[in-house]
Amino acid sequence: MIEQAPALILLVPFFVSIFVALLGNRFQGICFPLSVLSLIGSVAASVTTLGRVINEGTIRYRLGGWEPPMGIEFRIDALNALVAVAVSGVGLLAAIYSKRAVLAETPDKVSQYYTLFLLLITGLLGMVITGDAFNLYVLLEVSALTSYALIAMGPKRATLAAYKYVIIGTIGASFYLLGVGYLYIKTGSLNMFDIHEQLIARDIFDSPAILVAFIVITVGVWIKMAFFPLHAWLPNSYAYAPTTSSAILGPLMTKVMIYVMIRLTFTVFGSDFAFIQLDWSDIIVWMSVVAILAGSISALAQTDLRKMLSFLIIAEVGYMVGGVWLADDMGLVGSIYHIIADAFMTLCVFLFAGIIFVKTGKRDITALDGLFTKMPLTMVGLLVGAFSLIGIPPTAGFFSKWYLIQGGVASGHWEYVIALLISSLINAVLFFRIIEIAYFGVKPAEGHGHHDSDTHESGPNEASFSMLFPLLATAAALLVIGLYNQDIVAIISSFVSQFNFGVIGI
Amino acid sequence: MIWQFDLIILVFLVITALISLSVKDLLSAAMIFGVYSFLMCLLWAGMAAVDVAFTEAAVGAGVSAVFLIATVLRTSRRSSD
Amino acid sequence: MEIFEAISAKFNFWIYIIIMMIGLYAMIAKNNLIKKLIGMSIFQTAIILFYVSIGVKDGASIPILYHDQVHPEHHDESHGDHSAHSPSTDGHDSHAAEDRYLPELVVDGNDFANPLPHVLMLTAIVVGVSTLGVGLAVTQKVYREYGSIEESEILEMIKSGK
Amino acid sequence: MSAVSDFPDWGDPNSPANSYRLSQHYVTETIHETSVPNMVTAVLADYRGYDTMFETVVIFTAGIAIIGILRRFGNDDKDAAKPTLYTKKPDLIIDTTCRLMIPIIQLFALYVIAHGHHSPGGGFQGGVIFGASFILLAVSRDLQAAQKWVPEKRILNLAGIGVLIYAGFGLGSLLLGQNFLDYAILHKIMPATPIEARSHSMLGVEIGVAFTVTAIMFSIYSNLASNGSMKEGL
Repeated sequence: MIEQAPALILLVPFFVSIFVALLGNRFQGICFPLSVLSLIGSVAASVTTLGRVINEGTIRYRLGGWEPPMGIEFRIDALNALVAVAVSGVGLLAAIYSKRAVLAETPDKVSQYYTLFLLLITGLLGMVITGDAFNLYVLLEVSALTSYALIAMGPKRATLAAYKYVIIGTIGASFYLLGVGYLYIKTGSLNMFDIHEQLIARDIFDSPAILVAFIVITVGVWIKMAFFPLHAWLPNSYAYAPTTSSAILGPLMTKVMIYVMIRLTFTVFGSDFAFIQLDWSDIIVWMSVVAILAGSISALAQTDLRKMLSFLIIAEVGYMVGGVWLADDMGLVGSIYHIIADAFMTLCVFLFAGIIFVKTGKRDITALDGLFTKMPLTMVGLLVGAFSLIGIPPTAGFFSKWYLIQGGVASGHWEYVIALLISSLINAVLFFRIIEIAYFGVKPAEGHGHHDSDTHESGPNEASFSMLFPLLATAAALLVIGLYNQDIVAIISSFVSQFNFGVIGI
Repeated sequence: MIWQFDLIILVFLVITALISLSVKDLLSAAMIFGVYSFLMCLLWAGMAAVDVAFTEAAVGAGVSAVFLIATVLRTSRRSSD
Repeated sequence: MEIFEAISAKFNFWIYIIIMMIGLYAMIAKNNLIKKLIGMSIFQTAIILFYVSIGVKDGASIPILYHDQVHPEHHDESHGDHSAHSPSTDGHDSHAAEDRYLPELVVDGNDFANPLPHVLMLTAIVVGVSTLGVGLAVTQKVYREYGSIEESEILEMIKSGK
Repeated sequence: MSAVSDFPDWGDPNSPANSYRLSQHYVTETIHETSVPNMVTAVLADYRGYDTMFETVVIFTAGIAIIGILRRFGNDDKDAAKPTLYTKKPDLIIDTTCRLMIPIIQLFALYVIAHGHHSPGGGFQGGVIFGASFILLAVSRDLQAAQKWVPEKRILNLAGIGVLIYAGFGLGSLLLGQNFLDYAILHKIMPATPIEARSHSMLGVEIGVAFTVTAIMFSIYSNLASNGSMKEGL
């Protein structure tokens, strides 16, 4: 069974999603346990695969038994395997959280919700492990269609956001498809690695068609990941969607697209083309600086908790795009590490926002009033997530920022380093504001500070276990990722060291 | 493949695309979109892509147009632009 | 004259770009939600046109083998047409003859159009109609919530705090 | 746009995309390796079968997504959008014509599905045509009449079973010790040689696709046409 593990990563949630669709209407109770079980299976398979990748190097899995340029293959190296573990892990935690939230928010469509949820994770995992450029497009559309639906199932305001997402998401995916077509017309191949070999063999890096392909693919992927000038669809979609949807889309969708960008830039086009021949890294790093600052400052202006977090995602996307385009080993390591760390920390804060919304029914940050006494454990979870977003050791966020800053210093992009520090400061302001409200309560205008604490019932009023457990598990995961950063970075470096940036190495 | 024939269809494609986007009556827009899909299907059949042409005839000219019409009749038929 | 030839040899590619721009313009600039979706479909079919154009070969047939090529009882009559190609690939065929279907049949690659873009575009058409369906469903839900499918009217409703 | 001038001439058999071994292999070797004359079907269902499986999943997802977005269970018709054009009772001519047409359309759809190996067509096209026949029924009478034939629950089961058939062929080859979707190994449980097993599995897979597409096309139509209430169509 172990050599089939790469396929099982996504086949388990895929099969179970169909069973949920078939049986879920009749036996609503089985949806949740089946989903959780399948994601446990998926996590197990991806961890097994990661173990094999570390021991044996790149795994190639031929689907249909055909040789790669003819058939489709999975090619799993350290980068894929690591991201697959993160994606399935985040999926599992969000699935556990979903138990109460789905019943509360979409009570009559439980089976459809879980089917779409599992198909979304299937699509994301498929994008992560596939080695075929066109297959990536198909899976991109699987995950896109599910996310449109998961957002549109929300309340009134979510539908228009979902519509905008349908239009912009389709533009992004179509641009990607167009770019793949340009590559195909020049190389005649669809397998990512084979395209790269063909590009070298035919020596057509100078061709304008390849340049256009690169631009079109990159812009398409940027649209999907909400890189700053192209981010218009994201904040409303994530802020108004059902809480489980934003808990799964917020951490995963953008991060997987960043993985796709890294994979296409490095594996298909090659670092020589992207960094030495084009030499655009200065422009793109400046764009990411703008993205970081714009995301952070817009977040500062929000009073809606989830909208604020959505703008933080845009800033985080800026970190990672900038980190990749620093054209430096440390920057790339930092970006990949940040994909994993950010998936968990975004999950952490979105789970927190979801718990608050389900418990109090309010979207505003004033809902956090006096939460330390009411929900102490929930606040512990938030604190870890917030510290990680701010970048306080020993959480994961500190180490990813550390590597990114090192990369920025090594490649001389000081503007990026400064933007990162400013953004961390803004995060600190944001979260200390939340903590202040949660600890001291909102002071009424009259000045009787502790007036309404009498009206609240005293004593803890925690969220149910199924909601609290994933939050605390995520918080623990953040600490673990932070503490074991050396090992994770060692795995990442085995991927990064293949590429030559022509600058100082690690 | 006769290129004159091809060119004529391509010109008609551009014209139908423009018309279907500019008429104010959405029901007509949906119908003209069906025409557009059918022309596209002819073009592909000429390019020896019979399977694709078959699919486009069934999907683009048939089912998509029906979906569009169903939605137009369920919402509003008039469009401001 | 050279420019004219450069254009005429690739007029398919030029027109696909025109259609794509029309679709993209409609997706971004139109105010009506259904018009935007029609624009989206036009945009996607333009890309499909581009792919199908890749697979075209002059003088090539549809990518399906002829009936009498495939059925061995008729094979003798048709064999003459294809014997011209056989010397080049004979040695390649002989050793694996027992695990190949119809090992004596030789197909010339230039006789048939490239099937791969067709396959990809079948998938893309399916994706297109799925996206259109989901988009229309979202449009109907927007209409149910706001009573309008004009984007500007809906945005005004949101702004006025409804 | 400047990239266009860099493209190979239109219809050039020696362009990279057409001359590379990938396309040549599909053209020249398909018949030997899979015993299917229609190369498009062979590439679709075998060489790139994994893509096609997810193509089916895209359709399935769209169906479920539309139910998730639009469907209203129960009787909350208060905010239902009424159709702007209301249709009258069935017309005699339309009714009779459709009664004649629908069986022929369905027969043709079955032919397209089953004959996809030898002529243009296959599960997807046949499925759309089959679904269209139900849509025609719903248009010519009303949604209730079509619902009597194909109730919503049965539609969804059919769609799920279609995907399961496809994935089941993959799972079968996985359980027999080969990679996912490697149909050749299925000759162990089929009365056929490994190469013919590929051909037969493709037929099975096409039937799975057809199930899903038929079901979902009708499901999407009935949801869109009734604004999610499944009560009155157009």
